[in-house]
Amino acid sequence: MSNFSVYASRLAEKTEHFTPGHRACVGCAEALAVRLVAKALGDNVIMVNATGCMEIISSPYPDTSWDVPWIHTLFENTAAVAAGVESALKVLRRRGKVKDPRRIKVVAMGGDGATADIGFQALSGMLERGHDVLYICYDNEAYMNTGIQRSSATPFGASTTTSPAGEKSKGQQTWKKNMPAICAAHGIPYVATACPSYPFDLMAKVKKAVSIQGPCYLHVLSVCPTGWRSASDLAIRMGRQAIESGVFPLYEVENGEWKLSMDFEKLIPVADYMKGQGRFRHLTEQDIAGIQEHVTKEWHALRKKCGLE
Amino acid sequence: MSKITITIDGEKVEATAGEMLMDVCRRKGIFIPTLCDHKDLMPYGVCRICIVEWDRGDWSKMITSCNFPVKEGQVFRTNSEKVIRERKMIMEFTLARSSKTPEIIELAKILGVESSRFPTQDEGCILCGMCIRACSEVVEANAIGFAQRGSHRKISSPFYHEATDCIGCGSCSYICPTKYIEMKEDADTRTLPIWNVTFEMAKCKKCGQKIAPKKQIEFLKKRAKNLPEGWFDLCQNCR
Amino acid sequence: MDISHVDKICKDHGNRQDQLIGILQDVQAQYRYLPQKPLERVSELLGIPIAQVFSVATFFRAFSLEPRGKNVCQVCMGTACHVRGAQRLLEEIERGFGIVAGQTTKDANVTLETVNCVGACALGPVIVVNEEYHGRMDGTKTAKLIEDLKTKGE
Amino acid sequence: MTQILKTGKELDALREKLKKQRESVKQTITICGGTGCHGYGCQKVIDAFRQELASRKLEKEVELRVSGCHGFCERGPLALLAPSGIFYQRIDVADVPAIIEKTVMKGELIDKLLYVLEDGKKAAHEKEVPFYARQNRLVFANNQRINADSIEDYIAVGGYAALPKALAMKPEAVIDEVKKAGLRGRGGGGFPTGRKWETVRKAQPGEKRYVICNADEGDPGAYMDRSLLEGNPHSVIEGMVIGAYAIGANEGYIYVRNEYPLAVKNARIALDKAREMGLIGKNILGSGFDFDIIISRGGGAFVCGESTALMASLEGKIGEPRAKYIHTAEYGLWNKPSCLNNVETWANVPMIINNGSEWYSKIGTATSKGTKIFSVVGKIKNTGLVEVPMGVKLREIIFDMGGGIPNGKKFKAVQTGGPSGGCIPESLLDLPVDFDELTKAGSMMGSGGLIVMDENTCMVDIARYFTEFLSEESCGKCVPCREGVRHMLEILNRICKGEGKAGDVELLEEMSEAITDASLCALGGTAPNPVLSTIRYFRNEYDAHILEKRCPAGACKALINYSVIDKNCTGCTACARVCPTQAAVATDKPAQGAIKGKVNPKLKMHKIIDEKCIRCNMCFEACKYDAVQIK
Repeated sequence: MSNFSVYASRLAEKTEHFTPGHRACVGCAEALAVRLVAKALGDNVIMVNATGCMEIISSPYPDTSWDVPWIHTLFENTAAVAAGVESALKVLRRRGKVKDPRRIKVVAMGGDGATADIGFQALSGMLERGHDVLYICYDNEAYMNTGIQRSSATPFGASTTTSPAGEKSKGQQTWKKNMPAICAAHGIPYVATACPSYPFDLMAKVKKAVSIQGPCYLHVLSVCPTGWRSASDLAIRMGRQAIESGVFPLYEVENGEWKLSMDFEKLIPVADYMKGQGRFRHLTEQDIAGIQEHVTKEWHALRKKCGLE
Repeated sequence: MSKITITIDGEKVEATAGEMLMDVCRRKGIFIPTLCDHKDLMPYGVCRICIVEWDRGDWSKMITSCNFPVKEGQVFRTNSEKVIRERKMIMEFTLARSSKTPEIIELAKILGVESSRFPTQDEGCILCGMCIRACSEVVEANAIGFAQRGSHRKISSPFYHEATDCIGCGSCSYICPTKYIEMKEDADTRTLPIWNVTFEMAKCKKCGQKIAPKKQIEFLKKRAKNLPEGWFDLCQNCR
Repeated sequence: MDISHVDKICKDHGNRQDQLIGILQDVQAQYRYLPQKPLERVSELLGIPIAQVFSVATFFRAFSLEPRGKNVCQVCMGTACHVRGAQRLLEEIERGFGIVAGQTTKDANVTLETVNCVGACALGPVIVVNEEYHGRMDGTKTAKLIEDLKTKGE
Repeated sequence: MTQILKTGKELDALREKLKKQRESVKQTITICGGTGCHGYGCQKVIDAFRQELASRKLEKEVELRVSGCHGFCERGPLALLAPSGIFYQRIDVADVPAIIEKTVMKGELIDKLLYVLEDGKKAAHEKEVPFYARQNRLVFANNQRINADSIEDYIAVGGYAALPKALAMKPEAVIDEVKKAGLRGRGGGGFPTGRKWETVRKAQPGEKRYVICNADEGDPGAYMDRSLLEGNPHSVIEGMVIGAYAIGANEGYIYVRNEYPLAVKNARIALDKAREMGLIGKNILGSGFDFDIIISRGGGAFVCGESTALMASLEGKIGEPRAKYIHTAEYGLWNKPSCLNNVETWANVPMIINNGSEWYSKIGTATSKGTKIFSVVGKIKNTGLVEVPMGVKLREIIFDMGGGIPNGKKFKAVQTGGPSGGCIPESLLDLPVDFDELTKAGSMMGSGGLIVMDENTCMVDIARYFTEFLSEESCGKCVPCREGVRHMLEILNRICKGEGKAGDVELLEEMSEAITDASLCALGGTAPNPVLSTIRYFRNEYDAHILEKRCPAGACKALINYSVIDKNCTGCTACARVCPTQAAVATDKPAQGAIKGKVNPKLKMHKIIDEKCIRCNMCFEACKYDAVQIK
């Protein structure tokens, strides 16, 4: 699916449901990801949006970027609200108040903090109860909205305001929490990872996820030039490098079956990916070698799960 | 283009003269089912599911909204009993043809059709012609077409052999609404089994990643002018 | 296969796209069917994609992509012929040659086809053998026709 | 030497000259050279005449004309002698010397070649034959007066007189004349021709435009267009030139079926001749108007009768129609304004210009003007082409001109409008034939085929036949037509096989609604007509098939049996000899039937073994003693 590049782009949906004019930073890949997701979802959808960058930038009073039904929720209850919306729809339909014969898709979205940390238990509950909701996590690897504090999704070695690099510290001291694997462990029908640097892959996965009945989880890596301290014109390339280096592999877990979306004969060095980012500037070659080792190990473990090794 | 007012389901709606009715309905959030319409292709009007009733006062006429250019003052009904009844019948026809295709089953359910009263088949292709139209209108490769006619009609490569004009861009596979057209890729090749073609992939001179089928790049080189030397040798990342 | 005829046929038609069907008719008359090579040449000369030429060649009833027999036997299935029993005659011929409509006998002697009205309704039922009209056919006349065709093949 | 005509006056002068030439010939023999008569072997008769005339050195005094179809195909080969007006029918090669010897040279009648009237008297002239007597031949008139391949003949009988007249008028005035005449398209839909021309003239100012003649007569059972184009191609060409002038087109097409080789040939000759004489081409008759016509051959697709499909096929694409929310009059061939009319419509045009709209509009009914050619075929005595004024009753056509049903059978229905039309029962035979009345009865005018059916025709089988035809001829583009008609056929097949279920008829009606309303083109839109009209008028036959598993007409193979009536069987063995499956066999009992009044006890009675019988009808046809019966 990766190389539909030339012609498919002319056939892709052109209507925007996440419209321009929002307040995202220059080069924000997360806003791009939301735009692509909104395109793939179409207009027959209800969005449930946790507090975070995407909520703030898209709904400054009295404006909105959304032309689909949209509700803002708190960090901790996004998944719970989405589950409520979905249940309410069921009831309204039963009572004949909703007459549209189509399935109305309920999509919850939040950042990595709202997903992996604060809203974690609500998410787990929603997945476990089997609501027909697609949960999308836009992972920019820290609390960017509030000023770049670390989250449990911040990668090892990254410098944030709460995991600053200095003489005593080398930045984040723990490995990134593996949210997709955790969600897959709930036994839900569909889990996938995606990145806006591969727009057709991302849109295809969104379309697939909403076509599946039951809870689905999509984890989208979103490059944040502000928080990662990288050049704002390199967000797309950085996303590609994350995938090509194996730092953030693209895969799907459909009914417990793991499938790699993009396989590589040879991964590019992690160092190539890290060198453009200010948050990793302090790391020594030795540190990076350690990270490389970890990434390689994880990559092989993943390929094994996918039955490729 | 002049602004006009038409009436849809009793509501006055503003539109541009000559705009297709389906687009007006979509903008208003009125659900019109369709299986063959695509915004980037010319309207084709074959699935007929998008029919609506055009109210002419003392009589009415069924029209397909995807290719109906609206004019000032026209009145339409998108959910009259007649529309619902006839859509169901057409859906039954389509469902009988593609009884195991998830996308068709889902749309049938939406329209209130659980099963078809006619003998069923399991045809993945619904003959919407999107692949053929994309290939000619968007890609301009004209590699594929319909063969035969009537109930024998099928999509086909010339002579049912290798589609010699195919460049392997995969647009047909991308646009296919029922995922009938498969595209397979491995390390060095891309295959579209339905057109009996396999392509060798060009690789990026710098990073070695696959870019596109070599034939597609040749096709593009002929058409794209004023691009820097070696533009096609590199992948998007390395350019 | 000698495809030089194709160039002449196309030239006679002025290499015009609007003459495609006529050109295909003439190509078929030349080769008794539409082989792939000549069609590719037509596509090239007229600037019509081969996929489109192929679509046209399979769409219209008059064209055959399979080699046809030395003799072409067409049974008119028009309404006038139908009400006068054309179906039975067709079945008789099918039995006679052991093929069904649209097929060619194994010895490539006879191709059996049905046509929708040859416009000789007053003569119905009509059987056209190599463009010769046989009108007011019945079982006995048809039996004779079958015999004649069989002898022609020997 | 062909003269190039530069003005209308030169044309008139030429006409006078040709007329004189024509008059100088003492006698003419006109042989019908239509496809029907060719089927009867008229070519041999023509050759015989030629030889005979040559051997008697009469070529100068007696002109032999091979004309287009005379219409009375039932009685071919036909000959018409002038100036005596003697009409001979069913001519054999052997009769030729006698005709020359007796009739041409001495003016005597040959009794056996005359048409026998119902009262046993013989008719020597066409006018006395009921088939011709009641017709009003306008469009068709010249067919038997001219050599089909001679432009001189056409000019001599007044052809191309309308052309200079029209060229002297303003294009708008020509359109106005056609509008006032009330001419409606003869192809089936009956759209007012003048209005169509006007739309084309006004569409896309400054752009190129086209006129097209639809000679892709796809309706099985109709062949008037074929006969016109074969017999009098110049009238069609003249009509097209006038039409092209009126709408401002410089290019025209004749889209003709390849199944009509003679029509292709004659039209081609006619175009070459007209071009040589400057009647088409550059600066026609010095008017400054350029127009030329190209022949395009069709590939055999009924759907190409649909204007958009025909145009797609002209463009070298597959013949699939498109939605007509944007009319072809505005965006037609190559997206340019295009005017498509069928052969008969074009042939009407010169007449209107020659005689004026007032004259024309007096013929016909209030909404349908002029005459219409019908092909009367099927189970009828006098098959052939008749041209009658609009508004004539179906009964007159079928019984008075057509002579009724042969073999003493009863009339059951008449199918009008081809596969898209419907079946009309006896009770509606007094219906005047015009566009609107036929539509009201659930059928349509179509191109004018009238297929007559007798009591042995099964109406369910007819519905099945048309549905099968349409299912095969559907282009397959849109769902209701491709899938719907196929399922209808499947249901009808079941009914004909005796596997019908209660509710099938209702399901057919339910399907019809969606297929009619939602199909893309008129083929699908009218596809359920045969089914609906037979259900409407012959519901009892459906019920007999479904509920009683019986075919009242004895036509559906699965529902009938062949058996031998013992008392009629003479033991002649004719059935056993023709039976392809040895189902008809001799028993050991002696036959009871008499041959020439005598019973021969040595001959054995025959029987038909039902299990072996394949219902091929051969024994029924072979038995001369009515001993084989169908139940």
